[in-house]
Amino acid sequence: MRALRKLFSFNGGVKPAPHKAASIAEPIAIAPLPERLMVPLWQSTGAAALPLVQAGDRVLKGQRIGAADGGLSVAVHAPSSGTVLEIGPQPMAHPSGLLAPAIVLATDGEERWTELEPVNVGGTPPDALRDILRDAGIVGLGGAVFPSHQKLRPGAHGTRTLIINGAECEPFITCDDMLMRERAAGVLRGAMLMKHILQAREILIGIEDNKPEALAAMRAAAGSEAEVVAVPTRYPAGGAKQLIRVLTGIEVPHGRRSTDYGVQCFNVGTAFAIHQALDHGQPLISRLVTVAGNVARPRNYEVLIGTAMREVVALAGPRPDTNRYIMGGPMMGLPMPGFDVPVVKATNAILAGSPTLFPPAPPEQPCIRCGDCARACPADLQPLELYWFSRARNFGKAQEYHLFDCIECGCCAYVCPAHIPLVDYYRYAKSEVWAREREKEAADAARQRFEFRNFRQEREDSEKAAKLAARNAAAAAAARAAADSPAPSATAAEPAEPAAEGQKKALIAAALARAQAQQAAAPPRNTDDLSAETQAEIAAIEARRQEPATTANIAGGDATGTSATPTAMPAAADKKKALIAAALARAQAQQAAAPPRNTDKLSAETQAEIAAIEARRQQAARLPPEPAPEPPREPPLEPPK
Amino acid sequence: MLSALLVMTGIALAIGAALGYAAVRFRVEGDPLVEKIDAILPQTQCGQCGYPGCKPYAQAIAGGEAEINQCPPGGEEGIRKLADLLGREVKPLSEEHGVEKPKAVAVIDEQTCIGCTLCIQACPVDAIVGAAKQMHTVVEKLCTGCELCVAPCPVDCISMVTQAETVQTWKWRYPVVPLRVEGKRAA
Amino acid sequence: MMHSPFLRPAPGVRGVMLTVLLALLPGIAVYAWQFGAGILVNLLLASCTAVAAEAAMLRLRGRAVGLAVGDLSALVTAWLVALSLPPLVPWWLTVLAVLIAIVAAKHLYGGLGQNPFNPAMAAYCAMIVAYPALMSQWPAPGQLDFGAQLDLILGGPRNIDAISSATVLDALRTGLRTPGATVDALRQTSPFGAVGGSGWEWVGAAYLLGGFLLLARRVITWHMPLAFLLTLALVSGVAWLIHPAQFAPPWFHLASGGTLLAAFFIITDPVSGATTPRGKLIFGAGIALVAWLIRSFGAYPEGIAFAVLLMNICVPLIDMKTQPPVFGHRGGESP
Amino acid sequence: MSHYLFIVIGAVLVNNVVFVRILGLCPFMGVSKKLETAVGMGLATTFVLTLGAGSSYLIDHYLLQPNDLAYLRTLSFIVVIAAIVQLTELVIQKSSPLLHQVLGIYLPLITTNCAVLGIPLLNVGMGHDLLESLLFGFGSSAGFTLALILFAGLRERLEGADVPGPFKGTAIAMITAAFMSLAFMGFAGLDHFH
Amino acid sequence: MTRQEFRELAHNGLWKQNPGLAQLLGLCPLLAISTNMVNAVSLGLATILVMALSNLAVACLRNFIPYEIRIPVFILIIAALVTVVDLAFNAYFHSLYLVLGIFIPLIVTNCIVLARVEAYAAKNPALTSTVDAIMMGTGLLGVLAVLGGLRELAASGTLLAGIEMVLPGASGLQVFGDDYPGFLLAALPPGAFFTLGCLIAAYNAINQRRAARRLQAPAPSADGQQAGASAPLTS
Amino acid sequence: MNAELPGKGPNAARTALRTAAIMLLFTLVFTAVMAYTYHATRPAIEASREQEQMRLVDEVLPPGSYDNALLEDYVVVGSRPPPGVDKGARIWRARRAGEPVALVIEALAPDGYAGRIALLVALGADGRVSGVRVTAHRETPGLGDYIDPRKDRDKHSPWIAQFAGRSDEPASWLPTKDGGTLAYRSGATISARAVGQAVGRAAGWARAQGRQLYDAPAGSRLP
Ligand SMILES: Cc1cc2nc3c(=O)[nH]c(=O)nc-3n(C[C@H](O)[C@H](O)[C@H](O)COP(=O)(O)O)c2cc1C
Ligand SMILES: Cc1cc2nc3c(=O)[nH]c(=O)nc-3n(C[C@H](O)[C@H](O)[C@H](O)COP(=O)(O)O)c2cc1C
Ligand SMILES: Cc1cc2nc3c(=O)[nH]c(=O)nc-3n(C[C@H](O)[C@H](O)[C@H](O)COP(=O)(O)O)c2cc1C
Ligand SMILES: Cc1cc2nc3c(=O)[nH]c(=O)nc-3n(C[C@H](O)[C@H](O)[C@H](O)CO)c2cc1C
Ligand code: SF4
Ligand code: SF4
Ligand code: SF4
Ligand code: SF4
Ligand code: FES
Repeated sequence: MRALRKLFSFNGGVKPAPHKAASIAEPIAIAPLPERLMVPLWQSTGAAALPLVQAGDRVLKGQRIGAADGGLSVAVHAPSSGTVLEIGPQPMAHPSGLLAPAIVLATDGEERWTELEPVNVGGTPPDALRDILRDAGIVGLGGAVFPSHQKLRPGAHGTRTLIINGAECEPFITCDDMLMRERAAGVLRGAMLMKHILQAREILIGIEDNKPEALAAMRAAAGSEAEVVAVPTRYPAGGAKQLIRVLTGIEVPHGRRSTDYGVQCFNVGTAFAIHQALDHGQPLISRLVTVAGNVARPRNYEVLIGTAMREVVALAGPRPDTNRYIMGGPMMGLPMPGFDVPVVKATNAILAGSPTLFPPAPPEQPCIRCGDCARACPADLQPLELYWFSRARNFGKAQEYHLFDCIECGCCAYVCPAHIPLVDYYRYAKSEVWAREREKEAADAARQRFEFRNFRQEREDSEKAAKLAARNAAAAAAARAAADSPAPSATAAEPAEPAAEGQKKALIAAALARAQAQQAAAPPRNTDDLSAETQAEIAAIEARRQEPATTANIAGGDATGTSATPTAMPAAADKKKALIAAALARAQAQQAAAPPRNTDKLSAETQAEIAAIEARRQQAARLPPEPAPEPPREPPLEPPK
Repeated sequence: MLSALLVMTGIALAIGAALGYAAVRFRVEGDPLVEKIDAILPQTQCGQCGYPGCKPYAQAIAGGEAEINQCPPGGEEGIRKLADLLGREVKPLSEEHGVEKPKAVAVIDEQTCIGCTLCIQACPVDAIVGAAKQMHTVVEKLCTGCELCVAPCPVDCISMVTQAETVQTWKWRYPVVPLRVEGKRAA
Repeated sequence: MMHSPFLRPAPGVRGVMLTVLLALLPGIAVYAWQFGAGILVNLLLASCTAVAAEAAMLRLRGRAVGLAVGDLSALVTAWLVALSLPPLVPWWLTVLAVLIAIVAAKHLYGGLGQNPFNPAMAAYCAMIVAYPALMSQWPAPGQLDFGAQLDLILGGPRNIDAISSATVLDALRTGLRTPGATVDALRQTSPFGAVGGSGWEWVGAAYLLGGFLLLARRVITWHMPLAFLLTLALVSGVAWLIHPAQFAPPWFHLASGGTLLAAFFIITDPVSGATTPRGKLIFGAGIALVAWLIRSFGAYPEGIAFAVLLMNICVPLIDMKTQPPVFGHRGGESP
Repeated sequence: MSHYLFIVIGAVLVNNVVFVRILGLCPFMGVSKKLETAVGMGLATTFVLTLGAGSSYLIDHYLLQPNDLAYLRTLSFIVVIAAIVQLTELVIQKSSPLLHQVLGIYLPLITTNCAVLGIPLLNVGMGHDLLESLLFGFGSSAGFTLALILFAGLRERLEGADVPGPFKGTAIAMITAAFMSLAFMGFAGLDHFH
Repeated sequence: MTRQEFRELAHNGLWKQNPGLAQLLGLCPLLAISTNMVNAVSLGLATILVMALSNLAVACLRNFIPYEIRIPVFILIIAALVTVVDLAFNAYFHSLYLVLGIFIPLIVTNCIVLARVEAYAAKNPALTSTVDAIMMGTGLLGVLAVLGGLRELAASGTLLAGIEMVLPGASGLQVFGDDYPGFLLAALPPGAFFTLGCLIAAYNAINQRRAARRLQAPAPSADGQQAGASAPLTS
Repeated sequence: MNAELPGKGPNAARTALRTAAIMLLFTLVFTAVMAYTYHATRPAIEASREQEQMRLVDEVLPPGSYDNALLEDYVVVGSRPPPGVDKGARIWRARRAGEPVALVIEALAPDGYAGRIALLVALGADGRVSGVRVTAHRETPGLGDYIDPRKDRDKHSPWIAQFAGRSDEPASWLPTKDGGTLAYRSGATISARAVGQAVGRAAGWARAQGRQLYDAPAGSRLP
């Protein structure tokens, strides 16, 4: 035994009854293969994965079926072999109860693996390793599902200490405990791999001292490679910041990354998953799930991602009065909107709830400012002030009181004598703040675009000043001609006049007929002189038009899907992606050529679109103002000013 | 009587001269307030406030010509922020300027669009793409929902579609406070 | 929908308030034993008024009546009002005071938890300003039997000199205005007991007992009582050492008037007091300082109620300026 | 010495302009919604009021009283104060743009703060000399600042309170002011102990 | 001036923009002097007088006042008129003058006076300006009277005590019996703040109820008005 | 007060002159108005002021008991005031047919419950107190303010009336509670004690002065 490490402590915290004994009585069981698997595309903090398969495709176990989209996204994989039934909105393990796009598989029972390629870790550069982890779908299994490859970048001053989080402080949950007991070697191997990638100097494995077997198993596996430390049992000792504090004395402030302080923290499950991904080439398609609560036989199961929770709980024998599932522990867990939501990578436990086990919260009473919450808060916040301002929707003040330092551990609500759902208020406040930030960004972008448009209009006006006179003459002539035609020049903007009304209807009818005719007869259109960009745009729009049933119209009646909208169907998404890529390339080329403009702050995608619009403008400027090659098509409207 | 006139004359002369001089000498230049107000406005540029855009409305507020409750897209939250900034009382949104609506984007019915470009010209933020006689499309991300393109369309093919929530944009609800008894308001 | 945490073992506001009521019982018992059962009549009167007013206000505001009345906070307020008023005030004065506390100081602000001022103390201050004569009539221990007390409470004729012996604080304040009077000389006179006012020492001791119960049950923290009592002892001690003829000794300040009731039951009102640890220390010390100033120099003999209100005013600023450093912002051991 | 101390204590606490003398209430109610603005207004008022008290004394003592022109007090005081406000603004603008940014918008409001005229008039009524006038002016405006800042703190917190409908806003602010002035009555007597 | 204009001004001054209840201007005299009804009404009348005169004067002279010195000139005019009123009170209502103390000179800084001069009289003709001033002043007077009455009643159980200072020979009313203990607090500053707070709340309540009724009444047609008119009777 | 006016050309000096001239004009006109009003109301104001003072004097001294112009016939107390008398106070002399009738003294009780109490004490030439009136005090309303007859709840025999006609030894002018002879109300002894002592001191001093106070020339200052 080594000399005892000096441990630190954090303020606050609570000691709820552990309720862990029941589910560690039996070893981990493998959950049977379900007939149907629902793999949500959105399973990490970043954007949803982009689907790589289509309905009807056959897939193999472990095959990548969704590709990472952006830095905070990871891939998703087929948990078993079978056929893709559909890709579309499905129930989601999310408290909102909203549907989210998922890939639904019908399993064929063959469990046929795709080809797995173990990685030669020593011979692969770290960047490549990180890409491999991303494509293996590795996210943090401690609950936050943050992509692990992002956390595996050494900080500015290198990473000194790698902390493996085996604290598992929440009541009821025992999956990490069982993992450490049964698969200690794998966990340790994963830790060693991470140490290699991070170039860390030491590994500390923190385990709450109420798990003696896990401690023993990990100590046995660790030998001299890592130090296994028993930490005092106090919720939330497993919170990354709290564990780092306890083990190293370092406090990582909000908004800073722990790597900046030379520490990084991973869950034991994550370590094991990394071991599997690199040593066996096996992507993250299953995880350990504690099934406990209102069930006859609480136990840990290894469950394929995408299995319906109802089927998992059924294994443990739910009691008849079970009325809800909770994903996660009783302190931080989320209530599930139904029994049929799928197990996702974040599902460390499913607690079956009943009115007696988790009774409905007592009615909220007014806060009496007793300060119990502040004493319990491990982040040293003043939860009562956060509550006061969140409740009053005074989010600015709430942020002044460090709303975003709250780790949503629930200690404050646990001790609150007034039974206030404090964490809900903070979550509410946080999501409002985020929404406002989104709005603010949108407003800023809109302002820029508005100013840019005004600027452009001015420029165009002055450029065309010379031509204006001639054009005016032409326009006047056209207008006069139009006035003589059967459709007089009343504008459509005067609906009060019955004549105009009728005329409008006629116009619409005509336009409709035209549009349909156009559609029927393949395109002999006047697009020949359009630029490639415009044509690409039109192609995209055409494509969309051809697919009336696609996109969000089915999902929730919302608008069209840009690439970021998860509701986009794969085919459309693919096409769009191609288009966007093209546009991007174009835009970049254009940017290189053109002088920098006040649109630089926009995203690449938006810039591409603006570029397209610009191109169109120039095009339009080149066209005669009243081209009218097919006189009847152009309704007699005022010439553009 | 004379002494009174003399004393007040002295005071008045001194002050009148000082103020008159100061008034010309130290003119206040520019108004950073407008920028601050403009930063709060939602930049929808819809003109519902009665001004041709957010900036003019901001100038009107700063000049004391406009009330702070005329911008429906900014809604209650916007009014609150303005009241905060200007130290005024929060008021409900002025009814004559419209009502607060959930955010919507314009969608062009592409079957019907005749490509007249009128909406393109109407859109203050260049959110519509398309050329003359090509059917047009709204770039959803850029659309601020100002509805300015709806009226000019000669074939009424533009409709405003409210944006549905997704799992990512979902907001936690305000926890309900079950304190109020329904129907038992003070008479 | 129901959200995390799903375990909620906390006792509820009712439990907290019930503990406070229980902790007041020893004090009330000794009070009644020393000064007669009249105080019990006042307590009953105050309780009924408070519950009725609370229910009426909740109803007027369209809130659920049962739950909010059941939280017992109105009873705490009512008892504290009754215990701070002189025990022989006419019934309407008690009723008026409780109404001010519950209606004006509490429900106009939205009820429990929202009032910036301590309702009981607001009512006390309003009463001493409005009815200084009635509010300075304190009986000596064992002076009147229950019948006589009841008669006075119900509005019987008041022969002031027969019923009232000024409280020690009052006697000291007024006595010192007589040229040549000294604290020691004054303390030989009747209302003074061994340390505080005679009879009051026992009541104070019983409040102390209740206070320890509150501390043990973690309803209150040590910060406020300690800061309050220490500061009071300190300032009065220094003044007494400098000028013993003009200033009362510290133990006298600690044992007399409402000091001990205030230390554990009044300044600790969680709703209107400071909430941060440092804030609580400042709050308690501030009350002690202001109360001593008013006792020694001001126009009102007992300054604690005003001091509480004055510090209530400062609470938002105190809380704002004494936020403890948030986790990670301590700057302590980060590299 | 203690005489001067009593003047200041009396003006700040015992006879607080706002709570006891009931002067300067319009800015007290109007500029106390946010702490920052309250601080700005308080500082600006303190500056102007102290200067105003001094110069009013000088005008009264050297111009009006010798000429038996007491009836010109109101007029000359207010005009001089208005001028001080204006000149302060100019001086600050020139010497410290930062300070001007903080205080600028409050300065014009000060002219219609009746404490600014009331305190010099009270000075005359109480027969203060120059130093006393200055101290009284300073103490009163410090009392105003104190009241304003404390009130703003309370109002910021009250924003979250579930105040009954008709009382929301200024009504509850008035009631808060009522309790504050009740509390300040506790200071009675502190300015003249024996 | 049309009837319509007149009603508009009256409604604004008396209710919608009531200085004491809605604009919260001129609070100091409102709170300080309303310890009893006689004082309150007297000061209110003095204020109306000053407001009317100064609005009239400014409305007449507005074309001669350069923009840059408008406020000093306004103040000058108001201060002169206040001094005139002050001297008149001193001469003819001396005991009242003693009671009102510095609050007569303080009408100068009474924000409502300057506010009306600046906001109304500087832009409008003499007649409407005067009417505006009188209406605003009357609005303030109404609040002063109510406030003074309530406070006097609560504090001493009387109404119009001290009226003999203004109308020799008249006498006040003892409303509550002789053994009314009196609620002294009402006469002190806290009582002033509290009572005004309650008045403002009542004002808000009336406005809110009216607004609610307006919302309930479906159409602004004739029957809508009828519903509005009959509601007070039934409720 | 804002300086945000439209710039009317760069000639600051001229604008300043012009505004100054207009300002001056307004000042002159309105000062003239004020000055005129002042002169017009002056007699009325003086009259009112005298009336007010006489009203107070009348309360302590029967109006018919003297025939001189009382308000003009006074002496001023010097910088070292005698006990019970205010600094710089006036002492008026009432005479009938040139013979001393009474002194009306501006007295002061420094030790009221809430500070100084200003009094008007009328002392007959026979050594009897003719009447006492409180002119300014800050005693607790409802408790100590009974010393002011307007606040005294007992309107028929106000507390302050008990001084009238007394000629006994001022030393006994203490509340009964202190063994004196003065009544007091609702236990508020301090105010009563303060007033009684001040009246006693002032009266004692004035008596000790004898005719000296009557003989000093009108308007003169005592040492
Ligand atoms: C209150 C709280 C309690 C937590 N408890 C645990 C825990 O017991 N075990 C764990 O591995 N992670 C826990 N986490 C998550 C950790 O903070 C952290 O996200 C995780 O250890 C990082 O590892 P990962 O990226 O591999 O998931 C907790 C987080 C919070 C906010
Ligand atoms: C002090 C004061 C109190 C008032 N109280 C009421 C009132 O209780 N109810 C009311 O309808 N109007 C009240 N008024 C307002 C006027 O009567 C108002 O001009 C009248 O109601 C016209 O308003 P309307 O056109 O909105 O009906 C009050 C006005 C003042 C100055
Ligand atoms: C708030 C308050 C104000 C008081 N004001 C006065 C007062 O103005 N005049 C007075 O004589 N006593 C006043 N008293 C009463 C005295 O403090 C004291 O009780 C009374 O004078 C009894 O004096 P004794 O000790 O001589 O019996 C007041 C008491 C209190 C509590
Ligand atoms: C420890 C403790 C002390 C309290 N002290 C008071 C008090 O001094 N005055 C009071 O009105 N209520 C008191 N209460 C009750 C409650 O907090 C009070 O009614 C609220 O201020 C009403 O919102 C106390 C409650 C507790 C738990
Ligand atoms: S524990 Fe609950 S009641 Fe106590 S202060 Fe915190 S939120 Fe308020
Ligand atoms: S949920 Fe947030 S505020 Fe509450 S105890 Fe945890 S960290 Fe603190
Ligand atoms: S209403 Fe609002 S969003 Fe629309 S233009 Fe005006 S300020 Fe901009
Ligand atoms: S597309 Fe229409 S609704 Fe959207 S921003 Fe442009 S004009 Fe406004
Ligand atoms: S009246 Fe407006 S500040 Fe006094």
